[in-house]
Amino acid sequence: MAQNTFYLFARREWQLLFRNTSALVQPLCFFIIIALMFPLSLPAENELLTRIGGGVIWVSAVLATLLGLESMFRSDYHDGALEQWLISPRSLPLAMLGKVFAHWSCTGLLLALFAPLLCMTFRIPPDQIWVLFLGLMLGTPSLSLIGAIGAALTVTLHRGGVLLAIIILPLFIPILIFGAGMVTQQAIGGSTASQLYALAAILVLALTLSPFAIAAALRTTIN
Amino acid sequence: MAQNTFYLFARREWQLLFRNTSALVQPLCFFIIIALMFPLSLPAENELLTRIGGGVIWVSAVLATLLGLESMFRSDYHDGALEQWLISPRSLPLAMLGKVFAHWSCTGLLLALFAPLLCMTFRIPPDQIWVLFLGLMLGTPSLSLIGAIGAALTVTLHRGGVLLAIIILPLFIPILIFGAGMVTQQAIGGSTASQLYALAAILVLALTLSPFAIAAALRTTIN
Amino acid sequence: MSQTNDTPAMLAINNLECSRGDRTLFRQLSYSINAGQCLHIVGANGSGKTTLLRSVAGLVYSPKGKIQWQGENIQSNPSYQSTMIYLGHSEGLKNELTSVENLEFYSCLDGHSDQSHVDGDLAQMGILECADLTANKLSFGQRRRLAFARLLHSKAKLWILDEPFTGIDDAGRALIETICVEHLDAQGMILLTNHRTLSQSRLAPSLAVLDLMDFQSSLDHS
Amino acid sequence: MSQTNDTPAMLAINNLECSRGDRTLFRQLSYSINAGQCLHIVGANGSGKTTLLRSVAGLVYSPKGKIQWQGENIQSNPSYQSTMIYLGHSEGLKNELTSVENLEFYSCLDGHSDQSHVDGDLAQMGILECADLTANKLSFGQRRRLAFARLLHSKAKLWILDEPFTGIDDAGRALIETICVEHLDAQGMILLTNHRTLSQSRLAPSLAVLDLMDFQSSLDHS
Amino acid sequence: MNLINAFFSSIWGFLNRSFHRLGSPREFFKISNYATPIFGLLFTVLTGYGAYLGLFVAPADYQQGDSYRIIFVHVPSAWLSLFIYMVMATASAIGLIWRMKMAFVVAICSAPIGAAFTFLALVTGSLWGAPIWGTWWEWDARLTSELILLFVYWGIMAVYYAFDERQTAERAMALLAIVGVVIVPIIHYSVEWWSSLHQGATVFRDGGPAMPASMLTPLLLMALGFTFFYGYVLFLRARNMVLDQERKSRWVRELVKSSRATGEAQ
Ligand code: HEM
Ligand SMILES: Nc1ncnc2c1ncn2[C@@H]1O[C@H](COP(=O)(O)OP(=O)(O)OP(=O)(O)O)[C@@H](O)[C@H]1O
Ligand SMILES: Nc1ncnc2c1ncn2[C@@H]1O[C@H](COP(=O)(O)OP(=O)(O)OP(=O)(O)O)[C@@H](O)[C@H]1O
Ligand SMILES: [Mg+2]
Ligand SMILES: [Mg+2]
Repeated sequence: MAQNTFYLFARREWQLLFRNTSALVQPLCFFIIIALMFPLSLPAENELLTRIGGGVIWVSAVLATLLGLESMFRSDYHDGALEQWLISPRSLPLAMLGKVFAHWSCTGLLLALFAPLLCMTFRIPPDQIWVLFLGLMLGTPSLSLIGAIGAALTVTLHRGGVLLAIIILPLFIPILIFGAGMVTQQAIGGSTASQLYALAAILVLALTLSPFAIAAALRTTIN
Repeated sequence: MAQNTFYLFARREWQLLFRNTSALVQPLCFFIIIALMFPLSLPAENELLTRIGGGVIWVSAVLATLLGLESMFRSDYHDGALEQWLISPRSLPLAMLGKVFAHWSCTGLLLALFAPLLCMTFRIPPDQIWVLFLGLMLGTPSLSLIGAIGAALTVTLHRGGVLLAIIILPLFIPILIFGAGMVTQQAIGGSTASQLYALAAILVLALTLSPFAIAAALRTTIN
Repeated sequence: MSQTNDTPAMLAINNLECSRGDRTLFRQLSYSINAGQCLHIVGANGSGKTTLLRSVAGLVYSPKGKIQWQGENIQSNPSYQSTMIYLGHSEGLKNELTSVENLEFYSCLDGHSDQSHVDGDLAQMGILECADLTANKLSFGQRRRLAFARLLHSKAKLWILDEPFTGIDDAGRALIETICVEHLDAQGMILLTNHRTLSQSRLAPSLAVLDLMDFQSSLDHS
Repeated sequence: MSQTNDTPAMLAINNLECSRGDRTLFRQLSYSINAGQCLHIVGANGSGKTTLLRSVAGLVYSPKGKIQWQGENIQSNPSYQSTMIYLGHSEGLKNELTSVENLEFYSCLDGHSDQSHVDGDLAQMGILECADLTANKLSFGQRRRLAFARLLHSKAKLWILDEPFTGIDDAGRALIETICVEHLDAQGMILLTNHRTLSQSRLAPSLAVLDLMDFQSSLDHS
Repeated sequence: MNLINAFFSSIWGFLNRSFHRLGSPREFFKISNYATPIFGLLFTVLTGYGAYLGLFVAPADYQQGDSYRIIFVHVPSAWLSLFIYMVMATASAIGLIWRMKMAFVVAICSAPIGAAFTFLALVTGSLWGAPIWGTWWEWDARLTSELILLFVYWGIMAVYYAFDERQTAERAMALLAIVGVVIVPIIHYSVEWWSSLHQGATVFRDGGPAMPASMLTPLLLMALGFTFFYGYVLFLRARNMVLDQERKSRWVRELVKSSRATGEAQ
């Protein structure tokens, strides 16, 4: 039954996400549009874009994740589904892990897969692209997991979206620093190992702890 | 009665916004956090930040506005308040203008007032700060007005937030280009008049047309 | 349907047809309501009662058929909108505002320039103790009562009430019936749905019943 | 309150006190329910019925008093949770999923490995025609019926139903009463609220009534 | 005077009538029976001849050699991406104002075609840019605004498919299409308003086209051909949509019956 819970919730989330196919590509489009805003708002110089490209893509990924998080539990709260999960005998942390996994697979994973193409338009050299990709693959699951805690904490609040951003963005910043730092290091020919390990460590921590934190947050806020 | 409608809706929005004071400063915090993410994710060079600072602040302002837009009509839709406005004899465009005005006064206006401080931390020269401030004061009302059309169109949709971003960001981009372009022009000593006029023209257009578009969008999506 | 054709009806529904998706809910529905009448719409779950009420309120537009108020179409007709109130399942209350603030807003919206009656209205609906509670703290029945408080001082002639008695206790039901009777006595009109018969209630004397079933059977013939 | 003390009650509420904000809703509420019993909780709007039901469901925690299931506290007690179903005003249906998908999810959640009964359940609740409509298109009553379809094949012993008959037509009410009676006959337990008396209904034989008024009067004494 | 009056009123009457005929799905379907093959034919002839002239007859450019010949695809598709948007916005406005079903059909069927032409303009432009500018992508005003146009098209389609009630979807899409129309002048004038890599107006400019006739003729032929292609695909898509929307109406059922009958007869 335990494995089932994970699958049950992941499948439900996928069902909801695939219901309108446009919802599926939306985080991706959003990511691209944000990343596009920069070249438009900066002085037109090629070399500038190449230098800041990695950072811009990381910031876009963080913001795209953030925008998707807002709606993660909101409708479940309003239609009473959340209550039902809380009083069900299923393991809530496992259920939430399933939900977050499905959510990530349609946001973070997609972003990471698409980022290399975006990098090319910024004329980022291939070795840096590779590092960026690796960083996103390791970093975005942590973003989703940590972000879900914030989403759970703010679900009952009116205008929770903005509060969510404020409590979650500071937590995202270490991931952002390591991820973007990797690209910068690679650009100056330094070693990226330490940042890589840090990202991996954060991921392991997030994977083991945040499901419980999400469940606890939901239990606290719903009553 | 006409003037009243504007005031009635603006006051209601302010009541809601001031209800929890933390909601009030949230767009501002969000704006600051986004703007600060960049220095963290870029190679550490002072001169780089000064050059891209204006663009970064504009992008942050656009994103902060966007995040606030999502919740603009959502709760009114869910609790049935929107229906009541639609069938009331009051002029819906005027009511919506009031609502957007109150909304802007707590997001765009605040951002514009605060932006100069942020600029100083990026070491942007005072003449550019002045231009940036002017641009934001002219540009953010248009952002709120145009964004509200998108918010009205997507209010009934699940995961509307991301769709909202996709349909609205392309429309924001001209404003972004003009606003950020002003700062770049000022930096290279060019004339900023044409961008200024463009922003003013967009604002006049948005002020006159978008209330009707918002009302039409609401009438379309609610049934 | 007994209609006297010499006095023009206040609200006239003419050959109305409503469809949702592929399904036609009812067809060729004609009815008119005159001052002082209360029309009770009955029908099974999903038969289209709410859709009918929303059409009359102008929230749902159906290209087939006409709904007229004093001879004019109701679509974007401000003189109709200012004399009509619709209360459905969602009450239109803001969770973050208190009961008083919520009621004051609607009182303004309905065109009252003076809001001093609000406290009295809350007292009359038996929720004065909740006056300063934000609406999300109210119980289900208290929310409904708050929504109905709007009727107490309304100048509207036509009330459209979707299942007004849901979630309301016996005392509240008697109260609402009284309010409705007073409204009817003042030549008001009421359009309502309710799953229980109202023939035992105080509304009975001015009650007319419209069964949506009658307009569905015609669907099979075509 | 007549209680036989020799058989241990299935569900025992002991000296429960619930407050919301500054207000104490009820105090020193003790009651126990045995297999085959249906407890009807009555009280005016805002008296605390919903709060009591949510406490028993484990959604509201009150530090004063105890709620026990077969002698164990109900808080985070999986064996209790797997034998209890709570249906409140919000049905927990996802607007974007169809009726079938919604029901299948709950059937999985309740531990059924096989979902073939879902269509039959919908038919029994009279909403088979809406099987492939997404839930946001259902009428108010159809939503309620869909929520109740979950009870048909549930293995839960204790049903907690908050105003189960709201928005449901006469046929549906008879249906739900029948389902409840069958559940009680199979030694199930029901805790429900309803604003109308149930003494005329088919539930009457196994009905007990708990008036929250009785536990509010004690508030004045203290 | 009277004559002129009569002349104009008869023209007005004709326009009015054809407007209303086109407005009825059934009439549209009848007209499209004839129009579709004609558009298809015109498209093949014009594009074929234009391509022949462009690829084999027109002289090679003295600077760019043969690589410039991509102009015969790039410019028409870029023009069409804007033209189709204008058609879509106009149709949307007509639909919203006169509640005309067919206008919405035209608008929503145009969106993917317009998006396709925008995409084609982007691809051919960057293919062309690679040898000319030494880069296949540049964040410059014309290029970026064209990219934004692609997103606007996508947004419009996303909005249409996000609603499941058709009436709502149509009207929401139409509103967005009208609001988005600001992007068209921005794209068109971008080369003048911002200093841009992209070259300025070459064909439609004051003082006539800055292009030899041997290049201009195939270019215009191709553009006309592409326009007929748009009309052709639009008719095909619109026919399908009309049949789907009106599947319950009597004339569609009769149509199906009769086509079955002829199918069986054969
Ligand atoms: C990805 C890159 C490109 C994009 C997105 C693009 C986009 C466009 C657009 C939108 C137009 C129509 C403008 C209007 O009608 O107002 C246009 C026209 C044109 N483009 Fe490009 N273009 C690209 C690259 C190029 C290149 C590399 C060349 C050759 C040097 C070129 C040559 C032309 C010419 C000659 C016209 C016709 C100008 C006129 O008379 O209006 N384009 N392009
Ligand atoms: N897209 C659709 N396709 C088919 N049927 C639909 C669609 N949308 C709504 N419906 C049906 O339309 C009807 C709407 O009914 P409405 O809400 O008016 O019912 P009602 O009489 O108020 O019912 P209740 O007593 O439950 O409140 C429902 O039967 C619903 O299933
Ligand atoms: N923060 C608070 N301060 C004071 N009173 C509160 C607060 N929150 C809730 N209440 C009160 O608690 C009660 C909650 O009642 P509950 O929802 O349990 O009532 P109920 O008996 O189910 O009523 P109904 O018949 O209307 O459904 C309400 O009277 C409400 O006004
Ligand atoms: Mg209904
Ligand atoms: Mg209750």
